[in-house]
Amino acid sequence: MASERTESEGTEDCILRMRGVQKRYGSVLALESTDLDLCRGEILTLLGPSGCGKTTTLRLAIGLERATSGKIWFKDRLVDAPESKVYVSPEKRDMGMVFQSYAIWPHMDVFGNVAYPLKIRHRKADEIRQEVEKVLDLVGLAGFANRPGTKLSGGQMQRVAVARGLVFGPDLLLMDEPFSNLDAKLRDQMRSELKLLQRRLGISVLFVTHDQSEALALSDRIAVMRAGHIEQVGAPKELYYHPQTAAARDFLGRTLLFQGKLASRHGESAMVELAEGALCRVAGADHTRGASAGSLCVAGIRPEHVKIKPWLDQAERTQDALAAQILTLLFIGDRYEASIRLPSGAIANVFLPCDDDWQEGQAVSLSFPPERLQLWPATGAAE
Amino acid sequence: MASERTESEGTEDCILRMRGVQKRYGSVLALESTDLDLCRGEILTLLGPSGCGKTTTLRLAIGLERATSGKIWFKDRLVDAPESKVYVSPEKRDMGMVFQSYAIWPHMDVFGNVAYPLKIRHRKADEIRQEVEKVLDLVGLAGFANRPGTKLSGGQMQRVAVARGLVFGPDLLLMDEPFSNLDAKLRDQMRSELKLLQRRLGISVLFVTHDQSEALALSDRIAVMRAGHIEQVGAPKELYYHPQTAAARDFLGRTLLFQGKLASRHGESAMVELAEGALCRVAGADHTRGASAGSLCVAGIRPEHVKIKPWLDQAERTQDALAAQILTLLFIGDRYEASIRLPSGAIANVFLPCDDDWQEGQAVSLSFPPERLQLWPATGAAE
Amino acid sequence: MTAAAMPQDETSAMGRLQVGTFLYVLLIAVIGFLVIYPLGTLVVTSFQIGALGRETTTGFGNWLEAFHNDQMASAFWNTLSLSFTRQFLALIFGVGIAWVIARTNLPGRGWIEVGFWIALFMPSLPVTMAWVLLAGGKGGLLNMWLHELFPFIHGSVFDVFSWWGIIWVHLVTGVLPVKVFLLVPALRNMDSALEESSRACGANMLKTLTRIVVPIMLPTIVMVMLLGMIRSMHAFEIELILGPPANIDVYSTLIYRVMKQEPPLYGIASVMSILFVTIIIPFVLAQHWYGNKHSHSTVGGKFSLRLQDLGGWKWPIFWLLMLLVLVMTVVPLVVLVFGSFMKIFGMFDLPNPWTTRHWIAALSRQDLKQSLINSLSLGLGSAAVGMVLFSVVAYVSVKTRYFGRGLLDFLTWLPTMIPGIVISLGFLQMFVGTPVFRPIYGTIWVLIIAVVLANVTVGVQLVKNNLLQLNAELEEASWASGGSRLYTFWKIVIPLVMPSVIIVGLQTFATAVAAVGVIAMLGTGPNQPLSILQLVYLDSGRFEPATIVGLLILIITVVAALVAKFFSNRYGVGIAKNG
Amino acid sequence: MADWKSDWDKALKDSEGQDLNLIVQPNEGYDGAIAAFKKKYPKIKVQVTLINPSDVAERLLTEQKNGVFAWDAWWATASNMNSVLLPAGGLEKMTDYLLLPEVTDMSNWQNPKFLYTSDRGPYVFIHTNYLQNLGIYNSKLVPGGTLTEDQLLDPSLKGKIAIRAPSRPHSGTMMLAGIAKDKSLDFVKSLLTEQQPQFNENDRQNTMSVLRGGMVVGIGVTENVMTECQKEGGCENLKPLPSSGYMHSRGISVLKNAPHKAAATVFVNWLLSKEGQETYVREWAKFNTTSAFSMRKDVKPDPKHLDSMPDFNNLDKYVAVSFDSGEKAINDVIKTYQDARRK
Ligand SMILES: Nc1ncnc2c1ncn2[C@@H]1O[C@H](COP(=O)(O)OP(=O)(O)OP(=O)(O)O)[C@@H](O)[C@H]1O
Ligand SMILES: Nc1ncnc2c1ncn2[C@@H]1O[C@H](COP(=O)(O)OP(=O)(O)OP(=O)(O)O)[C@@H](O)[C@H]1O
Ligand SMILES: [Mg+2]
Ligand SMILES: [Mg+2]
Repeated sequence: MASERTESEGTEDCILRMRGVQKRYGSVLALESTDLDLCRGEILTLLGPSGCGKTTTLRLAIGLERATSGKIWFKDRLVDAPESKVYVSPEKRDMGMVFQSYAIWPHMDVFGNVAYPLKIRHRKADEIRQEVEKVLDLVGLAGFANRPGTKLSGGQMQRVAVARGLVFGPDLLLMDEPFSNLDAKLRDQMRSELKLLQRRLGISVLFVTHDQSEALALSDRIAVMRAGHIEQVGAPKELYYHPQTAAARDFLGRTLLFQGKLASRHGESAMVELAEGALCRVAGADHTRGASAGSLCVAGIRPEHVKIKPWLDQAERTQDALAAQILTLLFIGDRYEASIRLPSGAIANVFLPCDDDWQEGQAVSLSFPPERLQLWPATGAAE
Repeated sequence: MASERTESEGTEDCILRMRGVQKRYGSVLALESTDLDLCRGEILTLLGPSGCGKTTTLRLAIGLERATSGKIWFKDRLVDAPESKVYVSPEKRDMGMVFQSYAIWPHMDVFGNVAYPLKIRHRKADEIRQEVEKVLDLVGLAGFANRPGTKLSGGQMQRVAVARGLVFGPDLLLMDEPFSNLDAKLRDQMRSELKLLQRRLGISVLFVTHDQSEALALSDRIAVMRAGHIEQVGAPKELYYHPQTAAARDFLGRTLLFQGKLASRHGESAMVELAEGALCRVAGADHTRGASAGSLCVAGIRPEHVKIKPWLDQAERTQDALAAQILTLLFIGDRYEASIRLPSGAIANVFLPCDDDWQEGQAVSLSFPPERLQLWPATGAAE
Repeated sequence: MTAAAMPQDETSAMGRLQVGTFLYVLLIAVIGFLVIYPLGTLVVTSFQIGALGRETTTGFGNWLEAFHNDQMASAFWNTLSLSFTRQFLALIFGVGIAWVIARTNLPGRGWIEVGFWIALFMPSLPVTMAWVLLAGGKGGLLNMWLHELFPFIHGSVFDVFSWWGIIWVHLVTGVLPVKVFLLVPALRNMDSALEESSRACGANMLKTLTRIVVPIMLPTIVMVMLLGMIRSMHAFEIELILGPPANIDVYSTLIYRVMKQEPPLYGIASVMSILFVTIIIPFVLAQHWYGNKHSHSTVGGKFSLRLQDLGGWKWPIFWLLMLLVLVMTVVPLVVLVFGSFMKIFGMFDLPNPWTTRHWIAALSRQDLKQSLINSLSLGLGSAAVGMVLFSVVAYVSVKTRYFGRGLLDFLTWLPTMIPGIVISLGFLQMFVGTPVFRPIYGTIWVLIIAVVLANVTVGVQLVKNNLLQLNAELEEASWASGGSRLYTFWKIVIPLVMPSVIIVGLQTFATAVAAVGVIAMLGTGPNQPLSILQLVYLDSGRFEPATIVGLLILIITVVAALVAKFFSNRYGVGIAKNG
Repeated sequence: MADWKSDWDKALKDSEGQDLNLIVQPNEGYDGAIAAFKKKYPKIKVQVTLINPSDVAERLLTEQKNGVFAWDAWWATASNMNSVLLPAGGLEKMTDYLLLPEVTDMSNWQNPKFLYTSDRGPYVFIHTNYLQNLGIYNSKLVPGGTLTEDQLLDPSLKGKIAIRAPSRPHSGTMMLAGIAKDKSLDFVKSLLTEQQPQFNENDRQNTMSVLRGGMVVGIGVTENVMTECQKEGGCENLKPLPSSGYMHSRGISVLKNAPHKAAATVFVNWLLSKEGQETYVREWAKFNTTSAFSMRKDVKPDPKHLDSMPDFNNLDKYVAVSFDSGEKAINDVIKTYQDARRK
């Protein structure tokens, strides 16, 4: 939806803008020079491995940390720029934040915690009660209003934190893994409520999650982070199907990688001789920057695009299919996660639908739709 | 695998046994009379909505809470029985526990935190260093040994907590949502490490998670909890395909529910007239306790079992298929999550593979394999 | 886009910064003045040679004299050994008792805590005399009873006129109770998960205490220990009574004697005090350095509070502590109350030793009511001013990033380092020597300021350590919700540290109503409190009504303690609500 | 002389509405006397501040050094007035304040040589010189039932004497100064060393060690205890120490730059008048066992207090602790004690 704006220099519908922002904790460089734009009304998700700097980015955005260098604008107002000694404190920024560690105030009950942002804004007592009840209802904590903040289960605490973030409808809401301790049902529900709320109030959300499907389902755009910098920003599909870097590719969804050699090129597509023994046509994106025929390369494909069929007959064997064997079948609900052994002995994980009767030890054939195969340089680590 | 043992009175290979255990916090009944058996070498997962008493169960098992009533045995030794004033304190039970709230000690560095259980057990310094390094490596925190416990990101703290639980190889390991703040990759990795470790050392694990696929993938058995009691215990597949109660069914995976009327019965199968307008044969489990023809009922099916095809032709329409329309398509990585509108206007969520080109607004037909349809009493809430 | 094109917030940010900085500079200037001035007068006095009232000259005579005083060495050694021993004992038991009260399911822990508070507030001179009556050599009642019961036992089994006797009386009258008093609120502010995870790792309760709880709490414990050390080294009232028979002199009694000599040798007292300060300063700096490095937040956003189950130890510990509280409070109290109904305290040999006339005399004094009102105003005023000031200073020194806030922290240690009898002189010089204070000189406000300053160390340090226990995220969440610094301070920080603030308020109240030295130096007619009546009686050799006034003061303090308890149950992380 | 009346009237008039800031030693006896003064001069607002002489001395000096002159008069035992305030020039000449002829007429007073404490000037007016003997012994524990002053050095009393440690001027020190005057300083030295006495700091405690603790002699005990006890029918074997004790003095002074001179004038004149002294004697007798009498010849002493009345014509034979001579005697004792302890 807004994927083209990734590199654009702040247009007027950009609510948060970071330029060259860097953050250092003592000797730890938590965030390398980072650029980020968040548009009005958008949900942007930061996705990345643990410790990559997601929380740090959020804390910088709201002003709980001061950047080591760089500039941050909020609503076209410079809010943090160490070089020119500008810094606007968090309470002046009028954002909301849900903390990864909840930050429930232990001396207040649930109501007090949630009502707090409203009280600061001098809302009327009546209104506060109504609003709080509404939002507690929304997070499934109706009836918990008078429970002390410390006498809750983990998930309940997290919901209090979420309720507190949602209750006052800030222009920009920062949410740091807000649903990590909730069950799938509740999480789905809250996710859609969040989306509704966001649509209705037109607020922007900077969201952090480690859950890919959550990120993909919720976000207008996703920023994939790694080791303190942003690898790629884009709409979910764009990121999923057109990762620019190996890190982005590997982090979002799985990819089966096959070592091989570029046999030949024919216009947009190329023929790759896989080390596993098949010759495949690759018609997807080429990330090798036009490696020449004969050079080593890697062919990658999303597991769900691999066509897997029971190995019925030797005769059926085609040049572009691989023979493989199911090692283990792991039931994960609506499908199986299967480990299969490739001819070379390498192991790959794929999903199999539950409809068919799969057996451990069964022989299968894998074939790869050419347009789903992508070409990567050989340095990419094999899965 | 061990599903038959659910109700059995402690056999010798049962490491933890709870009978009629109840826990009350003041006026809050956190756990109703609960029976639970955990076998040696088994991974049993507690799965349930937030606040249902999972953590409480774990705390009772290790002795951080004392039961209000009931009996708990660990390794055939009575460890908690308020009625007969028996109580064995946590340190004497020699279990390990990973806390939902991490509980990292702020005055120690990562090494100190992880080494603590070993130091308590008077291991040699050399051995401790080795063991800690090994386990830190395993959780991806090699190189963090000297970082203070509090100067870590959320996920890193969680990994320290996991490492501390794993390091001393207790007979029974209690893990309370240990991976909730980790990204999918790390989580997969740790999950399989845990399984390996558990197989190698033969330890038992009582696991809490809110993540269904994690529960299904990891567990030997799953106990579905709701509002302070255990709804059903069983092997993953058993639970998924043969839920005994509506709660178990609804919590584990999704189910599409269709209101209808029992038209007739033919041996094991029944014909149901769906309110949506189709007449389906239901050959799956019957949870109505043999409701008679003519009574109201609900037909349920897992979304992944619904056969969805583009609606090509009016002529194709069969009696057992429903016409529907795709409202929204949500890309969640390896597939779409689609909201579809049924003839009655009701909305259902199903998954669609990414291979095909689906469009929002597209008309589709849904058909239901009879053996996948299950019959539920009419009181079951519609999705 | 360039920065120049953006509207900048610089001016307002700078403006706010300056207001804050101004207030900060003001605060540090005021505190600095208030604590350094008295110290400065000491330095000046230390160079004034000659007896008070006579011609004085300037020189090093006092310094030479002080160093030539050969009682110093033994007094110093006594001071050190006595202080270390009782602090060591008090710390071991104090930490244990505080932990049991704060974090376990000990029955009646709330009341036991109040018991320790009361023990702390018992009037020290009468209680010491009560112990003399009970265990003062052969004539001690305990020894006599023991002899009656077991005729073969002769002599004094219990003797407070001894090295251990001094330690014992110190322990029960203040040193041990004060540890419990100060440590309990800090110990309450700890996430139970920290203990629980230790026990889950296989550590028993004792190991958990020594390896988790104590190390985490160490900055507070070190602070309390240092404070205790300083107090111990200053203590002289008990040594003054119990020391001479056993021939034990301590440093502070030396200071006391030169102060009370006629004419007093303030120069030498000043030298001795300055020596004392210079010895203490490195420890204070070390403590400061250690505290900064090792403070840990123990109250976070996932705080949980669960009491540790003492199991079978529950009742034995309960009875043990009850016994201790009994020995600390009820036993001396009974002796005192009985004593106050005796014609002559401790004279059981009279034909009819009992009388109510001391009570009648004390209670029918005309100035009793006014003194009572004065005591209350002084106590409440000091407590109120103290609570506000201590909280603000502690907050500034912990939670802001101003340059030199470490200095502020250090400054608050100074008043404690100077022995109380000496510093009231410094206060006097400050109040009369500074024109700003002239208008309030002679009013109750000078007394309030003096009492507050006398408590500034314990007040600021306790609140500070409590603040350090709060994880930054609690405040951050408030800022993120739009709460200003002040609002956050008021709604989040203060309620969380309130139990400590109340404790220091109570401490300030108690010292205010019991104060004598400061009152003598700064009090004037209309605002003289009850404690001065006690002095009146003592100086006319009438110990019995003096005891009665002491008991009246105790009653006021106990009422204040109960009120404090009532309120502190309402604040903080809320363990009290747990049962 | 003739115009004392107009000065007095003027003082009376000026004093109306004035605060009289009075420093008084914390002792119950003063209370009633001042109440009587208030009753007589209701227009003067009397602010009484109770402070020990030794505490207030330094305070007064400090205030005066800084230009704070808050006090009018000081009524207390006089040693601090004499040894601290007087040499520092902190007092006004009493002679400037004394107006009433009945006061200024020296013939109304016993032994005028002992009315002012110092040769340095008429600054501290003593209205009562009284004897203190704050020493007791237990006659039961003395062979023969009586003790003489010489017997204090008897080896049988070794370790049986309780002395309030004479490290500073208080009853114990003054008693020893008296003994020194009776005998010699060396006698005291022996008493402090060879007799290995038990030193106590607190007078009450010192007393109790004789009453309950088995000590034979107590030097520096609480004033009223022995008489109280005997009044109640106990302590029959307690006897006063055979020593002339010492002479203490209670007096009045006016502080430098007294802010309410008129009120101060009225007060000192009233206090030293016959009426004032009678009031003092009456009130003092209510709470104390010594010194309820006056140097005024026309004031009757309280009959129960005659024991403590000195021989007015022969005051030189006592250690007069508030006077220049006494100060020296006391310092000698303290020095002796400190020297002894150093060994
Ligand atoms: N200290 C307490 N006092 C009162 N009630 C409590 C306390 N701790 C937990 N509860 C309540 O007990 C119930 C069970 O709590 P528990 O922590 O076991 O839930 P849980 O299943 O672990 O939930 P979650 O997935 O959210 O962590 C909850 O409703 C909770 O509110
Ligand atoms: N106070 C601190 N001092 C030093 N290093 C820190 C501190 N806080 C965080 N870090 C480090 O900074 C890096 C980024 O931390 P951050 O909290 O932003 O990670 P994150 O992406 O939120 O991770 P997670 O998913 O685990 O929460 C991490 O490597 C972390 O160890
Ligand atoms: Mg984070
Ligand atoms: Mg939980």
